[in-house]
Amino acid sequence: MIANLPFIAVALLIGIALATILLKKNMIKMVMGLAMLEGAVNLFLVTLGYRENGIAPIFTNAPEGADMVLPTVQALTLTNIVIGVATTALMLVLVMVIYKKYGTVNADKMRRLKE
Amino acid sequence: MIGDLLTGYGFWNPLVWVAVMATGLLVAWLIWRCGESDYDKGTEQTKPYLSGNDEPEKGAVHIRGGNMYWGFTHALKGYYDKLIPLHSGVVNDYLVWFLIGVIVIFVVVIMV
Amino acid sequence: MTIGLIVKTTGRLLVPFIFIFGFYIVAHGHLTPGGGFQGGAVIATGVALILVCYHYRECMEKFIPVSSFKLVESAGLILFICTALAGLVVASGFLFNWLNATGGLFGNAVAYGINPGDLYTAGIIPVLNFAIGIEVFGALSAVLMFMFAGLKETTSEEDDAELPIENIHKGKKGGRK
Amino acid sequence: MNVLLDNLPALLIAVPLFCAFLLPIIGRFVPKIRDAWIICASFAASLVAVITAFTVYTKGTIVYVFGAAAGSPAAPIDSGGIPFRIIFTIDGFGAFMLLSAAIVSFAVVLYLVSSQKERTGRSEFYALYLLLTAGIFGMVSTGDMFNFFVFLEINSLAGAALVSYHRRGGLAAEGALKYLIVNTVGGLMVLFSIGLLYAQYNSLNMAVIASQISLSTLNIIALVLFIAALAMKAGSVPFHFATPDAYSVAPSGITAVMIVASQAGLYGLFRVLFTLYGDAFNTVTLGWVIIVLGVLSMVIGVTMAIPQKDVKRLLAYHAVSQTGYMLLGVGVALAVLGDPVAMTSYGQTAMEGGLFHIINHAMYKGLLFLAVGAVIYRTGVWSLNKMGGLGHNMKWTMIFFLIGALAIAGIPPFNGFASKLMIYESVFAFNPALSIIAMVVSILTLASFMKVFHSMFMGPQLPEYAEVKEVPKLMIAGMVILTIFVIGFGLFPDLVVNNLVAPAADALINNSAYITAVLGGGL
Repeated sequence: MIANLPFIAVALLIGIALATILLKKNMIKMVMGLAMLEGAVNLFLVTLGYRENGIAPIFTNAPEGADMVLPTVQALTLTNIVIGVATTALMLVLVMVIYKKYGTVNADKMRRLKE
Repeated sequence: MIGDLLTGYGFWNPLVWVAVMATGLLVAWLIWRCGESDYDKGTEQTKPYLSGNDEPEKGAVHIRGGNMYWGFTHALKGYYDKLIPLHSGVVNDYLVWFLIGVIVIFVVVIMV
Repeated sequence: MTIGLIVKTTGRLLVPFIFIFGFYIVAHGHLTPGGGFQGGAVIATGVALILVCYHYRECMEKFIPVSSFKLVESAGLILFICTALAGLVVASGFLFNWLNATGGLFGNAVAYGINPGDLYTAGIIPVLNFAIGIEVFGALSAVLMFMFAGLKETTSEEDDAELPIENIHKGKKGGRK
Repeated sequence: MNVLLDNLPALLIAVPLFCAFLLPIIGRFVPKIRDAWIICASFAASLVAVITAFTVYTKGTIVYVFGAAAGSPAAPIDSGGIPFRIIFTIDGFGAFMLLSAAIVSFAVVLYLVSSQKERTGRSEFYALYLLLTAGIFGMVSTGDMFNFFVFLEINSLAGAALVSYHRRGGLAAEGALKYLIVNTVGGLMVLFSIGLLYAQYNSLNMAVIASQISLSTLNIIALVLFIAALAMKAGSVPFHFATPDAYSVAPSGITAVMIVASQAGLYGLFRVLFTLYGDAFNTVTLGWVIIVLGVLSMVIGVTMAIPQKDVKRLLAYHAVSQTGYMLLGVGVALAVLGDPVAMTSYGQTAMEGGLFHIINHAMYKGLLFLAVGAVIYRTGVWSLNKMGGLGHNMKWTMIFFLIGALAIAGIPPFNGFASKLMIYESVFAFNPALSIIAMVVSILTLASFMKVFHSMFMGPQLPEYAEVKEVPKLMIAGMVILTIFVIGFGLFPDLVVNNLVAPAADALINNSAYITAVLGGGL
């Protein structure tokens, strides 16, 4: 049970994030939902690499025979964080431009491109 | 032979097609040459005849894009009335469609 | 909008420490948790502090203009790709660790067993960390500056002249970690 | 020279990135050589891609290990047969996509250099363009799942930033934001599925996963998310909504490259379906899923295109519609993958038709977008209702547009006909109704392009467009390159199919060849 707790948290986070993205009309809140979705995926990846009683995977700090957590997933998470920063920043800038030009950040009003 | 694209049933050879079309055009042109030229340039014959009316302004005779296929969209009105509102332009709806697609594909793959 | 003298002075005093801490994170990226992106981001928070303490216009006049940050960003990226390409020239492999265990720059061999770690190891990895640190520092600072610029009411001409340029800084950071 | 030839896959990424990173510096200090630099850079990148593709076609699959000496095996001896480095695996299909991306990206650069002359922020624009190119090249050549995700995100980010470049009163930002949000959700779903696969097989390498994959619930969830997310990148119904929004507001040259970028998503979809999940699944069901997606895309895309008034939006809906043909052809091949008799009698042809349509679509849709962009460049008008009589002043543009329109409608002897014929005949053997739908869609495409051609170029010269001139020579040059390929592929389809498309189809059908190339038959 306790080992599955992070996965339950991942499921909850994905649920909350999807609800935010699908239901909120404010674009800033949608961007926040996307960031939360990204956080959920990051948590999922990090959890995959956890091993019972594992230590941080640092070569020079490792005692003989100690279990380490997997470093690969941490590298993946880090990369995803970097990508997430870029994505979020670009989305926020686009929202800023839209706010300047349309005077609103409401998704229902942001529909000059349709049909 | 060069240019033969086998399609399972038969083949398609664009080079032969081009040669046949070129021959056909050549023959047509030769037949057209044989006729006698029966109009004189610069006379009434070359002007458009619109039941005796004057030629309208240039902008007025061009059929604009929005007026074409009016009949087509009108005939399929029921279909278009359903389809066009789906493309609502609201980004939440786009993601709802993504979720629906995921669920439908999942159910299909699991069930079958 | 004016900012008080206390805030300005405190900010000015704190910034060097933030920079040094960021530099430490970058430099120890191959030994402890950290590395180029994290360190660069920490350094960029120093820039953010300056931006908050001083006004955007004032920053542009007193400190460095935003176009310099773009050059810094480009320089970091070029250092990264040149290090990677040098592996191709020196040792016939893209991103080959051609400095590792050669005794030269960052060229010490890693000792076995528990030890505090030697900064002078790992070959090109610290070099790449520095490259990314420089790049992230430049890019994030430029992003922050553009965003601060966007907060102000600007005339439509300024608006058209400034904003399209900023898109570049979002697309860049995906490729490395 | 040998060093360069040994490291072609690395150069594929390094050349565009290096040139892109240097662009802001060049733009700051020596802006005069910027245009020459971007043309040279794009030429170099395309050249590397073409040489790589040529090497793959002549010598077989390339496996390149990053960080190791060139030519070292993917799985080092002391690693227990598991490849742990980032690996590029370029087989026939990857080479085929590289070729199509290389041609289009170079043709578009010539066009952009001329059409962007009066715009601001060009250094960053071209840097992003090269980044997008690198993203496409990376997506189609990587052999590592996570690396694929990274390039997918680079592709989406650079694409969205480029879409928002010409602002048009906020419209471009709106299109870019929708495109980016939708693609970010898709990308995160891809990453989630990669996590699911990594949890089970402890590897990110496609070949390792493919050699061990089995039919479990987790794998089905991952597969469904892959299909939906990558179909969204490719712009297939019902995930297509953001595609027309983004394509219609992007600068015209960029839209032509976005077509290739979306096809990289298609590459990922086929790679996952055939190579990764190759033998583990009931491919009949999956094949029908893809076929249904394809048919929906074809029909809804073309029927939405007919009433459009914005010319670029109309073309974008046609892009959705044409994606359906590729999905249909490859879907039929997937449905009969387990049946050797059907596979040899028509499955192989359907596959080749679908793949051939990918490169054809990149060429003629690129050409159409460039031609329409040329008209917009001179008139500044997007609406079909306001155009007319431009054929008097823009004769070359008209000819190129006509060639593209005939090719997309499947009129012989252009390239669209060859691939569509292969799809019709093979799909007819599978299920006649699907083939008839495909033909009807083709007719509607022709009808729609009649409308565009008539309302743009035909009719008397309108007074408001009396001053319109032909576009500059470099823009013409970009269109000429694509026209050459449209006509050339149309006149010699057998050479293209036998030499370029058939190896790609074989690479997809025999996923064991892919696995053996990476793992060396060890596992």
